[in-house]
Amino acid sequence: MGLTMLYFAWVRERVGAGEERVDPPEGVQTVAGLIEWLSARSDGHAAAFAAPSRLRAAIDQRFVPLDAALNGAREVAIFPPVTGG
Amino acid sequence: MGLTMLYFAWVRERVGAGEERVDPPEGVQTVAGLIEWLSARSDGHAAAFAAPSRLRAAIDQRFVPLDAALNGAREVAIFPPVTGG
Amino acid sequence: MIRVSVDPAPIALGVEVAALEEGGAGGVATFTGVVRTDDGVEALELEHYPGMTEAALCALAEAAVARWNLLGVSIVHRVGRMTAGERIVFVGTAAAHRREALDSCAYLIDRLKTDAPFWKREWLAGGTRWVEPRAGDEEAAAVWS
Amino acid sequence: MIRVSVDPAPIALGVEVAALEEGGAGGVATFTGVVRTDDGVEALELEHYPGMTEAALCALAEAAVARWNLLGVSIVHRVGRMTAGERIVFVGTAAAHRREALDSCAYLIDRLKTDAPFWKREWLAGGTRWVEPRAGDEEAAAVWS
Repeated sequence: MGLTMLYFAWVRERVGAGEERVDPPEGVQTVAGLIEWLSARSDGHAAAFAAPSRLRAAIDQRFVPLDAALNGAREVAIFPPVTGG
Repeated sequence: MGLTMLYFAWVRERVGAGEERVDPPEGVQTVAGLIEWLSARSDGHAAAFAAPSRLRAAIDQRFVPLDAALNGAREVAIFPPVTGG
Repeated sequence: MIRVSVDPAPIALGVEVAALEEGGAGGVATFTGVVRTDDGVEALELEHYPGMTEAALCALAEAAVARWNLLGVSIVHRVGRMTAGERIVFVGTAAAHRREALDSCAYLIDRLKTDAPFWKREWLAGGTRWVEPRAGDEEAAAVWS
Repeated sequence: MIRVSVDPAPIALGVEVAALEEGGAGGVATFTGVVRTDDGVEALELEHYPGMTEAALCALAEAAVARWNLLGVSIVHRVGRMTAGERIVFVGTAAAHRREALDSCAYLIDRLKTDAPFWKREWLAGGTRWVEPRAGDEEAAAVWS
């Protein structure tokens, strides 16, 4: 059972894609764990996720803290702090 | 040296005029004194000025309390509390 | 930019907002008062004190400019007779940052209620009545002093 | 009435205000964000999270309706590329009394800054840069919770 990852703003630019399907191993249980695991996928991922304190996340279109559990998540988005309005 | 009196809203309606020239005697030194003196001019004036607590005033186009001194005033307006906006 | 107008013509909101936006501001806040359609009021009549009204609105606009860093202030008040759904008053402010625009806009309408010589008369099916001031208006204006 | 829109087309302010005024309210408060012309920014690009954005704006509008007695709420956010002087965002509220309209309008724009997934990129003469969140935005949003 895989996950849809979405990336926005400079996270998207550094990763080099706005969306990808991933299939993390059992041990990856939180957003923070997912970010760490994703960092190994490419230099772009590593650059995007180098400073977790600058990252924000949403699980299934709801903002969550980085220590939120993934259980049951279908869509996880990683992005910088929002700057709308 | 006379004064121009201006009346607005229900004060104007009760007095029966929006403007009049008056020449109060020396003893009339404040807006409150002026209101008391004007009350004797007609039944309309008396009705308009019966409850001074419901009246507000301006001297030369500036809001003033009823105990404000008239000295040098050229235009005095008497009206109910304002209700704009 | 300070624009103050007391006019029997309908308030052209688009024109006022465009003038505020042209100043290069980051944010524009507005408040528009509209004749309510709910409580049986068929029309509203606004009387004012010509000369003093314009001076009072200019003084209000200048007080806002002195207190906040504003790029534009507009105060437009309609006078005469108007019907339900029509605009009575428009206040708008433009500033680089939203807080200044929002706060100064609230200030202008709160103070206008107590500081400018306007009187409202309602036309109802049974006749007319002069509107009494609302108890909260004095307190709302006092918050800013 | 709740209207929420996320659209690459320019924001039609007149249409939005008219919809708010039609509700029979006594007061309509609005805030419009405009691309500033001052600091060398030639254009602004707004990226967002389709689906989540609309849901976040609807949730925000519903929170305002739950908190104040409102007759109408509009939130319109532009996305894509826009140039200096163009509108980025419009929030507007309609209520019987001005305080509810003013407070809920300020609430909506303060919370929108932190609660909706938009990202701004500035286009300058020398290139582009992603906008960093302003330090005060978190505190401004927290005031309302």
